[in-house]
Amino acid sequence: MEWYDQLLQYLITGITTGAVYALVALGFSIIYNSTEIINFAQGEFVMLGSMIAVSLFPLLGVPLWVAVILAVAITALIGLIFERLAIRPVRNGSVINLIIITIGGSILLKGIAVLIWGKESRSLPAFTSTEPIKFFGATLSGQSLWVMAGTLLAVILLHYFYEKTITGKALRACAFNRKAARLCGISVERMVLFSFGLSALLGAFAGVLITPITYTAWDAGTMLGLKGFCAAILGGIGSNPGAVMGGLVIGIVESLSAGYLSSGYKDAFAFLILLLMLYLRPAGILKKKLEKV
Amino acid sequence: MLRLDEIAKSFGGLKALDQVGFQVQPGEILGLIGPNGAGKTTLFNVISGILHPDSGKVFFREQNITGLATHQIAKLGLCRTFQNPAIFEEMTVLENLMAGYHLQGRSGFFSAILKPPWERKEERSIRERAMEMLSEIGLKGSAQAGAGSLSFGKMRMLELGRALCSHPELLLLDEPAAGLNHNETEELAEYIGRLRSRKITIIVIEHDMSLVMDLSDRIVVLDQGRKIAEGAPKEIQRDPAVLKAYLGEEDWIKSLRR
Amino acid sequence: MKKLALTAVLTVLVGLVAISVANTAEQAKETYKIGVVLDITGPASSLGEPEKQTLGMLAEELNAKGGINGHLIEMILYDNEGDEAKSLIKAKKLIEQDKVLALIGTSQSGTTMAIVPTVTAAQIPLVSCAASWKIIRDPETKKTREWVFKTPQSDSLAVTKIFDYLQKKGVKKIAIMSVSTGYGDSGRAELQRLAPNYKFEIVADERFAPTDTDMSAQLTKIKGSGAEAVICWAIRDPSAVVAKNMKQLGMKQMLIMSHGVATKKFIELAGDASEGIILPAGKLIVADLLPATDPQKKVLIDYRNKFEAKYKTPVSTFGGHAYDAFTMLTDAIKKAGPDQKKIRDELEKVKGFPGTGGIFNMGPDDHEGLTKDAFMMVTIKNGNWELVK
Amino acid sequence: MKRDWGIWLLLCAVVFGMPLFIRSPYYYSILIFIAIYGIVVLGLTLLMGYAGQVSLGHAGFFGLGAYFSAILTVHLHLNPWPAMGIALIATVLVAFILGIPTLRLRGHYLAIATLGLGVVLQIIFKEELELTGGPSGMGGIPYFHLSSITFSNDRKYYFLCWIFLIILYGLSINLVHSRIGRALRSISQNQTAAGSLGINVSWFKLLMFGLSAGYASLAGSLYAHYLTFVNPSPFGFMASVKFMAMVVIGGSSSLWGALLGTALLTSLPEFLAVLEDYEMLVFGAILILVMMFAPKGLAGIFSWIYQTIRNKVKKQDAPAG
Repeated sequence: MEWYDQLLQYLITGITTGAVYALVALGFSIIYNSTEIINFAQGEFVMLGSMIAVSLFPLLGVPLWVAVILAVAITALIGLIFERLAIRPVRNGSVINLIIITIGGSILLKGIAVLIWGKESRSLPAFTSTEPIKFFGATLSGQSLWVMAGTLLAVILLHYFYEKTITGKALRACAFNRKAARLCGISVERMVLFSFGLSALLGAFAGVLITPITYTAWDAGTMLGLKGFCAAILGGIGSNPGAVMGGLVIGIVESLSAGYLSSGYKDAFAFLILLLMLYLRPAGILKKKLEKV
Repeated sequence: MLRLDEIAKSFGGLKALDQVGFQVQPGEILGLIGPNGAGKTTLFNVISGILHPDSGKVFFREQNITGLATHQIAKLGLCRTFQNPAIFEEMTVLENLMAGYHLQGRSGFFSAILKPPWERKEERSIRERAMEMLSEIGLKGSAQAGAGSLSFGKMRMLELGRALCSHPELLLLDEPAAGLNHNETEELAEYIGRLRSRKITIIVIEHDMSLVMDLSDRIVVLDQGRKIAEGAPKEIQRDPAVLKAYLGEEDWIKSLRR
Repeated sequence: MKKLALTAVLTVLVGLVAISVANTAEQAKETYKIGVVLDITGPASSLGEPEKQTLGMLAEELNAKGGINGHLIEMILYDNEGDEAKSLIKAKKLIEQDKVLALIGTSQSGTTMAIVPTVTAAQIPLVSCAASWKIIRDPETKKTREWVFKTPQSDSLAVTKIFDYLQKKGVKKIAIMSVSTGYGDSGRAELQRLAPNYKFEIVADERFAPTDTDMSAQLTKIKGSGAEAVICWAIRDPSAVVAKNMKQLGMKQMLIMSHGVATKKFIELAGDASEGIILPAGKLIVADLLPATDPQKKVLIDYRNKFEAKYKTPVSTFGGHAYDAFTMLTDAIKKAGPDQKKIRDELEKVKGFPGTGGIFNMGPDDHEGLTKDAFMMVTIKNGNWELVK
Repeated sequence: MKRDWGIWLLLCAVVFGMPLFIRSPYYYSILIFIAIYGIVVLGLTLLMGYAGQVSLGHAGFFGLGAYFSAILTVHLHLNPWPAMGIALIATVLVAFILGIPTLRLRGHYLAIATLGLGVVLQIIFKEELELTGGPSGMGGIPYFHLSSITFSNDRKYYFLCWIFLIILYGLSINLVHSRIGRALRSISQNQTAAGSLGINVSWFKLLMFGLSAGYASLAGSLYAHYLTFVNPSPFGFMASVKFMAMVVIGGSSSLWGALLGTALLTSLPEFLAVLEDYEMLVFGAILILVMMFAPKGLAGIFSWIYQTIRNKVKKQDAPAG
C-alpha cells in the first residue's frame, strides 16, 4: 500500500466516524442554542435509536428501513418526554445543577435500557451490500457511504429547516435572544421541547447509521456522547456548521493519530486537540470571540 | 485622578462607546448622565476593567490601567457599585462587609488553614471594623441577617458600605438611587455628601436629576456612545445638545429645567 | 410523639419475633456456605452474567440431590459492579460476615487482584474465573499464591496453540491488534514474549480502546505492513468490529482471534465478516464435533443442554469457567469437609478432572492445571463453528 | 463556625467511638472507603461549592495520587510516607500547570476541559505499560508502617484514614471561615463583584483547583496502600461523576453535607444489594430528583428541618416567656 493510498484510507475512516460525531454534536448544539443546557444524555439517544431499531427489525420482522424510521421517531418522542419530565421543571437552575440532571438522565436511560434489553450487545445488518467498494487505492464499505450520505442529508435538511420554515426561524430567534423571542409571541417552552425532540432524532439517526458497522449495547452511547460533546465545543458550541466541522476534525484527528502516532493514545489526541483549542481559542473554531458580559 | 483618552468599544456592529474622553479631578464628584443606552454603564465597565476597550486608554493617578484585571484596578484604589446591587445574597450582612475588607487583610492560604494567633487577631480586627461600618450605614441591627433578605434600599446601602471598606480613592456609583423611595434617596444623598469630606473622588451615574444636580461638581453627558456635553450643572441644564438628546422624554426635560 | 415511639417499639418487637422464628426453622445439618463475587453489572457484565446463571443452576441442582454429604450448600452471591473497591468490600463481607468456607470469583483479573491479598491473609481458598496468570503467581517473586486457583486457560496456552498453527502454515510475519484492557494486554505480552521462540517477526503492534467503534485506521497500518496473519486479542464485542473493518478494507490476511470471542454471539455480531476467522477455543462450543472418545464430551454436552434449557440463551466459555470452579470446589469440600486448609489441599490434588475448559491436573506449583490441549483450533464456516484439521 | 466545629467534634466522637460497636473488617472496609472517597469529595466541595467551579475529571487526580504512590514504592522502593508526600506535591503541580489555562474557562467549557483532563490521565494510566503496568494494573504495593505498627489490618487502616479525614476536615473548616473562604464564597456568588473588591478571582480558582487535586491525591495514596493494587478502571469518567454526585447529593455548599453524601452513596448500595439491575435506574432517578426538589442536597434538607423546628420551638416559647 502506497503512502497516499494509506492517507486516503485514514481520511475515509476519519470522515466516516467524524460524520457520526457530527450528528451527535449537532444534537448538543441544537439543545444548547435554545436552552444553554449541555445535554449529557445525548449519547443515550444514539444508543436508544440503535437499540430500538435492532429490536424492531428482527423481532417484528418489519423491513429494515421501516425499523430505522420507527426507531428514530420513537427516540424523538423519548427526547420530548425527557424534556417534559426532567428539564422543564428546573429550567432556571444553575449550570452545575443542569449538568447533573442531564448526567442523571443519561444514567437513568442506561438503566432503562438494561432492564428492557439486558446487557448483551446487538447489531444490525448493513443497509445494502457488505462488499467493499474500491475508491482509488483505498476501499470503503457501503455502510460508510450511507453514514456520509445520511449525515450530509441531515445537515442539508437542518439548514433548510432553520432558514426556510417558521419553526426553524423561531428556533433561531430563541437562540439569539430568548426574551425578545417571547415578546414576538414565540412560545419558548414549545421551542425548547421541540429542540430536545429534534436532537434526540438526530442522535437516533446517528445510532442507526453506525450500528451496522459496529454494534450497540446499553453503554454504547457514553463514549459517542463525549466525543460529540468535544466536537460541539471544538466547533464553537451553539454553531451548527461548527458542530459538523468539529465532528469531522475529531474523526480525522483520531484516525490520523491512530495511523501515524500511537493507536493506544488515539482518544487522548482527540481530547488534547480539544484542550489545546480551548486554551487558544475558547469560543471554538467558527465563533469569533467570547463576549464577556 | 482619572483620565479617559478616546475610549471606543463596540458590540457586534453597535458602537457602545465612541471616542469618549474626559478627566476627573481629585476630590470631585462627577455626574454621568444620558438617556438609556447612552453607554454609561459600559463606560464604568471599561474603567473598572470588566470590559476592555477596543481602543483608547484609561489613566488612574497618571498610571495606565487599560487592560488590567478588575482586581488589580481595585487594588490601586478604584472601587464601584452596580446598577443591580451585586451583594452576596447567601452570606450574612456582616460577611458581605468583611469580604469588602479583602484588600486590607494579609492572611494567605497557609495561615487560613492553620489559623495562627496573628491571623485570629486580623480576623477580629476586620470583624470590628466591619461592625463599625455597619453602624455607619445604619445596618447594625441586621449584622447576622442573610444579605438576600434585606430590603432593596438596604441592599444598596450595604453595597455602598462594602465598596467603602477597601478605602477607595475613586468610587464609581452606578445609579445608587434607582429603586429607592424618597426618604432613602435623601439619606443616600446625605451620606454621599459626607464622603466628599473624606476626600473620596466619586463618579456617579444617576437618573434622578435633582439628586445628581445637587451632588455633582461637574457633569458629563453621554448620548449614543458619544460625549455631548461637559460642565457645571447649571451649564448642562441649558445646553441645547443635551436638551435635544433628551427630546421626547418630557419628564427628563422637566427635571432638567427645575 | 407517643404514637411514634409506640410504633417504633412495636416494629422492633415484630422484627425480633420474626428473627427468632426464622432461627428455629433450622436444618438438620449445618449448611456449607460458598461465597461468590462476580462482575454482574458494569463493563464486564457479559462475563459475570453467564457465570451467575451457571452457579445458580449448579447450586440448585446440588441441593436437589441432597447437597454435599447431606449438608445443603448456601451460595451467597454479590455483585462488584466491575469495581475493585466494591470487589474488596464484598469479599470481606463474605469472609467476615457470612463466614463462608470458600470463594468463587471474580470475573476479571483486576477485580480478582483486588481481593487476592485479603483471601491470602484470611486463608480462604479462592477459585477465580479470571484468566491472568498474575492471579495465581506473584509476578515479582514468581511464587505460586497458596490460596488462589483459577479455571480459565492462561493466555500463554492459547498463544502457543495459535503459534503452533501458524508455524505449520508457514507464516513468518504477524501483526498484533490488542484491546487496551487487562485481557488484551496480557495476551499481547504473551504474544510478544513467545514470538521469538517461533522466529515470527511482529511487523505491527496496534492497540484500540474497548469502546472504539472503528479500528480501520489501525488495520490500514497493518495492511501496509506486510503481515501475513493478523492476531486480534480482544473480548467479544470490539473483536466483531475488527472483523467487520477488515472486511470493509478488503484485507485478505489470515485473521486469528483469541478465545475471548468463542461464543455464538460473536458470529451474530460480526455477521458474514466472521467467515473464515480462526481461533483457539475451549471445547465447549464445539462439543458436538468432538469424537465420542473425548473424556470432556459428556460433561460439555450435559452442561450445555442444561444451561440452554434453563436460560434459553447460548452457553459461553465464561459460564464454563464458573462451572469448573464450582464443580472442583464442591468436590474438594466433599472430600475435605468444612475445613479451609483441607479444602485448599484437596484443590491442589485435583487430577484428571474433565471440566469444560479442559482436563485439570493441579499441583502445588500449578494452580491452573491446564495444558495447551485444553484448546482446539476452530474456524467459522456458514455461521457455525468447525474444527480446523 | 461554631456549628461546624460542633459537627467536627461529633464526627471525632463517632470515629473514635465506632470501634466499640463494630468488629467485622467488612464494616471497617466500607468505612475506610467512605473516608477515602470523603477526602476527595471534601476537596471537590471546596472547589464546587465554595469556588463555584465544576470538575468532571477529579478521578484523574485521585488516580494520579494512587499511581505516584504505587510507582514510587514499587519501582523505587521508597517508604510509603514520603511517597505519599511526593505524590501530593506532584499532583498539585500537575493540577496547577493544567489549571492555569483551564480555569480561564467558565461553565460548560470548564466542564469539558476537566472531563478531557480526566480522560487523558486515564489513558496515560492504561498506556504507560512500563510504569503503570497498563490496564492489568500493578500489585505488590507495600502497606504503610509507623515504627513497629504496620497498617495492614482494617481496624488500623480505619483509624489512619479517618484521622486524615478529620484533620483535612478541620483545615477545611478553618479555610472556609477565613479571609480566603469569604473570597471564595463571594466568587461563587458573583465573580464580577468579587473582582471589583480586589479579589483575584482566577488565582483563587486556581488555588482551589490545586487544593482539591491535592485532597484527591492524598485519598489516592490511601487507596493504593490499602488495596496494595492499582489499575486504571476506578479512575475513569464514571468515577468522576460519582464524586460529583456525592458532592451534590450531600449539598455542595456545606462540608458536612459532602461527607453525608459520600457516606450515603458509598454505603447505600451495600444495603440495597437487592437492586442489582435496578441500581442504575435508581441512581439516575435520585440524581434528577435531588436536583429538582432539593438543589441544596441533604444538607439543605437538614438545615431546613433544623430551622423549622427552631422556629416552632421559639413560637412555643414565646407565650411563656
